[in-house]
Amino acid sequence: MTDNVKKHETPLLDELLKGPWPSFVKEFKTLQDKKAVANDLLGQLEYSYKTKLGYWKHGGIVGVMGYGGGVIGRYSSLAEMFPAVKHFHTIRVNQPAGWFYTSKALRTLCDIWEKRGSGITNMHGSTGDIVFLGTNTEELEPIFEELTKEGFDLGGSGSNLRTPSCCNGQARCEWACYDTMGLCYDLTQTFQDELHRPQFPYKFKIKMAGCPNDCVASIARSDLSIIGTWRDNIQMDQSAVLKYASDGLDIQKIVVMNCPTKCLDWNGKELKIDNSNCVKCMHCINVMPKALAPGKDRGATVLLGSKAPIIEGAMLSSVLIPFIKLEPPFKELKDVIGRIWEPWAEHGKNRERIGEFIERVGKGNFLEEVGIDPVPEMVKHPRENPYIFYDEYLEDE
Amino acid sequence: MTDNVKKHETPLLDELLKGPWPSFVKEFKTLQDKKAVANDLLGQLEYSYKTKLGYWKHGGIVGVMGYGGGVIGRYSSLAEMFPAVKHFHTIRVNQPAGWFYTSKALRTLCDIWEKRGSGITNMHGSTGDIVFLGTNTEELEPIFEELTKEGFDLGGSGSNLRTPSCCNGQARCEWACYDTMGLCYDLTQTFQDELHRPQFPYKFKIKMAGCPNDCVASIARSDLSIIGTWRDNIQMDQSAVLKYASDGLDIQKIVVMNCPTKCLDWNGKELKIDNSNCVKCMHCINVMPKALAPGKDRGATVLLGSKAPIIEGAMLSSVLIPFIKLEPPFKELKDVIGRIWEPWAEHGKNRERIGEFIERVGKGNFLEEVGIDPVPEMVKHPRENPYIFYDEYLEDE
Amino acid sequence: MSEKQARITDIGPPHHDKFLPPVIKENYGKWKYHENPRPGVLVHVSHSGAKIWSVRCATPRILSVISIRKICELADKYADGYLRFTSRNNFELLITKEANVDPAIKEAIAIGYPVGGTGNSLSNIVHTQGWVHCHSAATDASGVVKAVMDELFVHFQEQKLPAKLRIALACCLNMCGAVHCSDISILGVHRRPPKADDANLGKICEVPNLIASCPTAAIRPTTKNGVATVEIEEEKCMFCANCYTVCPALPINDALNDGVSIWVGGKVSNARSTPSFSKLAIPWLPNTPPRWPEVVSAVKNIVDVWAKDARPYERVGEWVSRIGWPRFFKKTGIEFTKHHIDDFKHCGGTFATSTQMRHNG
Amino acid sequence: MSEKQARITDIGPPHHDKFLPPVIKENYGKWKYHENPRPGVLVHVSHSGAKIWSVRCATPRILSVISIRKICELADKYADGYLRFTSRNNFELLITKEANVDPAIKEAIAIGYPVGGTGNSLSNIVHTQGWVHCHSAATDASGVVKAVMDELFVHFQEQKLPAKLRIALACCLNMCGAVHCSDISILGVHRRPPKADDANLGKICEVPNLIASCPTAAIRPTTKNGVATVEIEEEKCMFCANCYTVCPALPINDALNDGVSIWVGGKVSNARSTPSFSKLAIPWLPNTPPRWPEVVSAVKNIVDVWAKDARPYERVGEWVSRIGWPRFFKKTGIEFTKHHIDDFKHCGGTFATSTQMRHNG
Ligand code: SRM
Ligand code: SRM
Ligand code: SRM
Ligand code: SRM
Ligand code: SF4
Ligand code: SF4
Ligand code: SF4
Ligand code: SF4
Ligand code: SF4
Ligand code: SF4
Ligand code: SF4
Ligand code: SF4
Repeated sequence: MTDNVKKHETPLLDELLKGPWPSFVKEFKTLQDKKAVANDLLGQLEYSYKTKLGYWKHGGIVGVMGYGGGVIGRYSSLAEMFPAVKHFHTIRVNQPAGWFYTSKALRTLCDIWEKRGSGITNMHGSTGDIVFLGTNTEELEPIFEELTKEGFDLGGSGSNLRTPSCCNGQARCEWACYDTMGLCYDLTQTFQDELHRPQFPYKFKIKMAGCPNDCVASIARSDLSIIGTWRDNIQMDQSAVLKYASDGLDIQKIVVMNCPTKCLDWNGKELKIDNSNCVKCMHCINVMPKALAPGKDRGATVLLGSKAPIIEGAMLSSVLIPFIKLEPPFKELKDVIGRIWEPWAEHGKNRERIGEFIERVGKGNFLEEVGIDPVPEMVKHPRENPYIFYDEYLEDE
Repeated sequence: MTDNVKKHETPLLDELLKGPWPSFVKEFKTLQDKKAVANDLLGQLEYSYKTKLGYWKHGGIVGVMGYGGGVIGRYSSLAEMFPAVKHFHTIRVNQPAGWFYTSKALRTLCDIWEKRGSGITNMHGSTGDIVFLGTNTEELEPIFEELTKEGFDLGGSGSNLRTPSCCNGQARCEWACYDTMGLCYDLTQTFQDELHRPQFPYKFKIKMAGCPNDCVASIARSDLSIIGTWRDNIQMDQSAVLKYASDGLDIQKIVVMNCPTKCLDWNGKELKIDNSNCVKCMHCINVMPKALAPGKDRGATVLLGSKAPIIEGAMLSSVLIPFIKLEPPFKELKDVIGRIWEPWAEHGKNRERIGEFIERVGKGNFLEEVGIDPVPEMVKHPRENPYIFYDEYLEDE
Repeated sequence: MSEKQARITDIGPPHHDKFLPPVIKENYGKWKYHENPRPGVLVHVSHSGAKIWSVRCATPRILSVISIRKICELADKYADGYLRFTSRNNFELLITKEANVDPAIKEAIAIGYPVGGTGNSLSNIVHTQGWVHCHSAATDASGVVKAVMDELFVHFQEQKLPAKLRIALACCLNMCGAVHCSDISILGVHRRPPKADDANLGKICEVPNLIASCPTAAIRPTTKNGVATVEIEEEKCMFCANCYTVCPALPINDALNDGVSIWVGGKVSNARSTPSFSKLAIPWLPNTPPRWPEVVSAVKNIVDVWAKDARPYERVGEWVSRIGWPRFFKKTGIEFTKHHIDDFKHCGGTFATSTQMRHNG
Repeated sequence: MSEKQARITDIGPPHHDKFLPPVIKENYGKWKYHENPRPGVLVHVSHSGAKIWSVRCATPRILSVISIRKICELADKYADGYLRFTSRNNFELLITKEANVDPAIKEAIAIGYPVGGTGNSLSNIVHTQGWVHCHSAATDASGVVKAVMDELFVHFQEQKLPAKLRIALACCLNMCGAVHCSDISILGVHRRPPKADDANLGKICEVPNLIASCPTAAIRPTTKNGVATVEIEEEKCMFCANCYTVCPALPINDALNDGVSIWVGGKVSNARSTPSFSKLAIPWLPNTPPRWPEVVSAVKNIVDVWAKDARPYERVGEWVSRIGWPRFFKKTGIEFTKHHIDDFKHCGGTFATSTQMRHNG
């Protein structure tokens, strides 16, 4: 113990030291002797487990100078019992794209955080940040200074652009239809101002996945979802298909029958793909990675608007651009991003996500504003109700 | 011409005397010489064709004594040009179930209508009524008297039960899973009061189809849709199946591949049905009526709430009772109808159809009120949003 | 009191038993199967071996008593006076003797009632009043129907379509014809906000009710020339005419801008796919009486493309489900506009929330 | 000004290039295929023939600097110091020499980081803060995750499930974990309306804002003991806690009635079926720390039934789509209640509008 405080007993939490899955309680315990904050966190959590209630208070804006995000202020409502967690703010540190690290970089982060905070992290937060869990208001500036000196910066929070994130893409995946990590880095740098200074009606998230498997759940968890895909034919190595078959894969049952548009045909000797009906779902490729691959004319589908349910119900992102080529410097995409932010930033209501905004003003109107032509790929099906806001009409001559 | 009025020229409408499809203009023309009202109707319609506008006015309650429905009041706004259609009310006459007639009965109706109205009808209106198109306020009572003397009564309009209708069912269809016409007659008689005297927040329609083909569009066009179905296995005559095959029917392509749950299996010699997965869609039976038939344990699915779009968007009826046996005197069904009317009649807003009412108060609450247990058959899928109105909770002891 | 008793009320319709041919009465509920020997003719066969032939004849739905009497004669001559009407406004002669079938057909056709509409064909168009009787109509009903059926007549007579084809028409958004669930729907639409009859509105209508009737809150109270009336916020109006239903002093008809929209892909039966709503294909076509050539050719085009492309038993909506909406628009050459994208209350559910797409289709 | 310049801001994250192993740099964008030699291990093969092995190890997501340093040692020893974390909070050792793979696995397991989560297995549970850090939590996050993963551990280690199994947890309706689209979701829920802290509310919160924050208009202004506060119309409250987010003086936590709901059948990938939301399976289970036995067995039950019944590559939602919801409830023995029937704004679309049903299933 750095401070001379009594180690809290945690009989309930100790139950969670048992079992094969790695224990978060152990993580706290490794620091309990070293840090009063870890000890008091354990104490308060044990108290939560006993009483079945949380004891954190939100509110009160804390942060670093000039930034409007990156820190979540949090205070214990049991500060008298657990004084070391009286302040317990988290810091969101912008992760490197694809969450790649060297041990050296990680150790640098550890050193800063051990010195100036609880020593406890989330690797990573749900949005993708490195989350430093628990520190005092006074430590914020020093931490920020030390982080930036080492080349790290804060991530987003509040009504900002949130930290963009992406799958590991071309770094380690054969299916990536564009350079997710390159784009993620580029957008993060391009939009530093939007990331650090609130200028939107509410949060805005960007996630990038290299192919329709969507390994970062971008279609469900980001206002802007950029998902790799291709326009031409699936690449196929017929002999590798045969190898899968002779190795025992039931191609008919496992592959063909699961194709959503039934555009595969397998006669035991040859796999045929009616590519004009392939909807690029990835399934056949997923099952036979050595035989099939996305086509060569690659790019991405851009979708807008996903979010959690508060308050109109959850949304999935919906198609904005069916296909876009994505090569550095990603000019067309950045241009589109600027254009979609504009009407939302101007006309969005407080705490209205862009998906909600689009539903409120009408996707057709939104497209007009943004200068994108409506195409049927944007809808599951055309409208079923007759409430058309006609805006053209004839006038008597 | 009964009256000495000039026959209107109708050059535009005359265009519609041409062509192979039967012409409604011809129907008017057959009476133009006999009836001023037909002549003026033609005149006004020609004027509409010329100006591309309608010239009817609604409003003003007209009807027969003691009834709150059955007559739609209508007035020409061009009465000076076309005095014979100054009043042009329609009368809805309750059709016999299944729209069966003898020539004798039809002639009786014709005689009454030729004497007391325009002589023009709709056989039938969209709800199912015999529609007498166009008469004066003064004729309403005499017509009613003459109709009832001949055994006919008025149908519904306004915030009433509307005229129930049904497919021809067991009268001429091998697939009818219950006696649609019997039930239709019975319900119409049982609910005469509701049919003739407004006692609901808005209209209420009942349509009955003998099987899931739904030849009266009940699932789309009636607040209460009663659609025949069965619970046991499809009846099959294997030799008749083979006959279809040898006559050239591609059973695999036309029947098996179109089964929504893929529960059919055809090996060229035998058709197998996994009845536990059959959803009673009728398709296979429709294609091979001589080989397949609905099972023997027959009854109906009861669904609630369909309607046209005004004003919240169109609705299809949704499942209330997955399966109900329907034998005279249909006690259980009538009981349910009474129970569903109660909360709606009491708490429904003005011009709120029952489907809208259910969405507003919550289907779960509605079921509780009506005393029907919720079952998963009622939903496409359980709720996706977390906004649960929990109504049970624990209290400290 | 005695007078009241003399008056007959609440008797309901006559019992159908009175109108059933004997063979139906005897075989009620005992039918075993049916055949469709030729377009327009069904023969139902009972477990007892008994048969009944139905000959289905088209009507324009609007029938004068003169015509009904002619139809009665036909029924008397070939069907012992028994006939019925169908849920799509055709009539069916119910014939007991096979030998009567062909002569009945011949005579029906001769006196102007074409035979067909059975099996995988186009049957009669379910429709509504239009300018013949309704105050609310944005187009005529019967005229459009006649023009369309003249053009598609062969599909009524033959059974060469991939599946049943159900067309419906409604002359306004009230949709008295089942256009919300039809293979192809023709719907009369307004495109201009109602114009208040300021002088009379206050007298005829209750302003608060009127304001409440507008689903988009486009109606605001105002005073003009000293009398209470309303004004319509044009941007908010979606031309539903609900206000006009509530208040006749708010006419919405507009000769130049009323017109017709086309919808596709709805269905009612539970066969194969579940019942579904029609979807917007063409937002607006002009009202061009007497024969609405734009509407006719738009409908014909859709029918032609579908008939050529669909698999057997694939209804219009099922066909589009298989090929996808982008291809529907491509194949039919119909333009996709912002109006096709739902912007009403529950629009979110209609947006494409997946990357699944035919990029090289 | 000079001070301001000295301060480094807006530099963004370090470029990932600095952190990529040489083999990845050289083969960036050139990978040809991958294999999955054993659970937890992937080998990606480049068009150049180069290979990289990834060994995936579980973490509890909450990591102390002590543990991170241990992981760094592991990376130094077997992976030249290169590692990454995944989108589900596992870490992956990026190994260039095949010979290092087995020893790395052995040591990872030995120091407490089990290897697995690849292929058709259960990977780590995406989750949130819970009582460890969030004011809003209706349940703990990490504790429930630990208890569930202990029970389902074999599915992390093996790849014998029909398809990938994605479980997520969020401690309140804000759903910071992607529970709205997961195979199985565990969601903390409140069941009692917030209780106004009358004495302080007026001081801390703006009442009009607060009233506006309630989606069901359940909050009404009132005065108690002379101070402005609000009261909650209990019948209208759906326990969303949006008011509490806006105003800390409206605590909604309730030790007895907060608990956990279970959701199933969501997914994110576009593979086979399109992305879809999770659906309610169990409306409420009690909060029973430290090991939430009711929640654990409810999740295990669903996994067991699915694992036994589903076809290969059938995610939970795809399986239910095939067998139908009635059977899901039957097979899992979960009770269907009125709470399962949607009654929120767009509920109509979730009602069964067809007669298609497995009556004898
Ligand atoms: C830390 C984190 C959860 C975690 O344990 O990982 C988190 C934590 C909070 N989220 Fe979140 N959200 C986190 C990712 C998400 C995600 C997932 C994602 O980004 O992929 C979502 C769902 C996607 C979305 O954006 O809709 C999410 C949807 C919300 C919402 C609902 C927003 C909505 O529009 O529906 C709220 C409510 C709000 O904004 O008031 C919210 C609010 C919050 C607050 C700020 C609540 C509060 O007022 O205190 C939480 C702070 C907790 C704390 O103690 O730090 N959080 N939040 C995640 C951020 C870490 C990071 O930066 O990496
Ligand atoms: C490492 C990671 C990306 C990253 O940048 O971090 C990743 C990596 C791979 N994913 Fe993924 N996926 C990763 C999260 C996801 C997610 C996101 C999530 O879980 O939140 C999804 C969407 C899940 C969903 O649909 O709900 C995801 C859906 C897939 C799929 C589609 C699965 C399906 O059938 O629906 C595949 C294809 C497959 O495995 O057949 C896939 C395939 C792959 C491949 C095989 C791609 C490749 O060739 O390298 C990688 C190894 C998969 C494996 O575990 O066997 N990956 N993958 C993520 C690992 C998370 C983890 O630690 O377990
Ligand atoms: C006559 C008929 C159309 C026809 O040509 O067949 C008809 C005609 C009218 N309908 Fe209808 N509806 C007729 C069947 C329908 C149907 C179809 C059905 O019943 O199967 C519907 C759609 C199903 C439904 O009930 O939703 C229908 C949905 C409406 C609506 C929209 C109701 C809604 O809740 O969305 C209105 C508007 C209203 O009630 O104010 C309406 C209103 C009207 C009014 C009363 C409009 C008015 O205020 O004047 C029309 C009187 C026209 C006239 O000149 O007589 N009519 N109406 C049909 C009744 C004949 C009969 O009794 O057999
Ligand atoms: C006479 C009539 C019922 C009545 O009481 O009036 C009727 C009678 C028959 N229908 Fe129907 N249907 C009748 C309206 C309907 C309707 C309602 C409508 O069109 O508004 C439908 C629902 C349409 C829809 O889904 O939008 C309907 C959907 C069917 C189906 C399912 C078709 C499909 O594949 O979706 C069948 C089965 C079949 O034909 O394969 C069917 C089959 C039949 C059979 C074969 C039943 C039988 O064994 O007797 C009858 C002859 C059909 C034929 O035309 O070849 N009937 N049938 C109606 C004739 C209307 C007309 O004049 O054309
Ligand atoms: S989303 Fe596609 S490209 Fe990215 S890691 Fe997953 S499978 Fe690979
Ligand atoms: S990617 Fe999907 S849609 Fe395309 S062929 Fe393969 S399984 Fe079929
Ligand atoms: S609904 Fe069924 S029972 Fe009634 S006529 Fe149509 S096919 Fe026959
Ligand atoms: S009735 Fe429909 S679901 Fe049942 S076996 Fe026949 S085609 Fe399949
Ligand atoms: S659809 Fe409209 S215009 Fe046509 S009859 Fe019905 S209410 Fe009148
Ligand atoms: S037409 Fe409809 S939207 Fe327009 S003012 Fe009238 S009620 Fe409102
Ligand atoms: S889900 Fe709710 S309780 Fe959990 S971290 Fe997010 S906001 Fe906090
Ligand atoms: S919890 Fe939600 S519904 Fe209840 S009062 Fe607060 S904001 Fe309103």
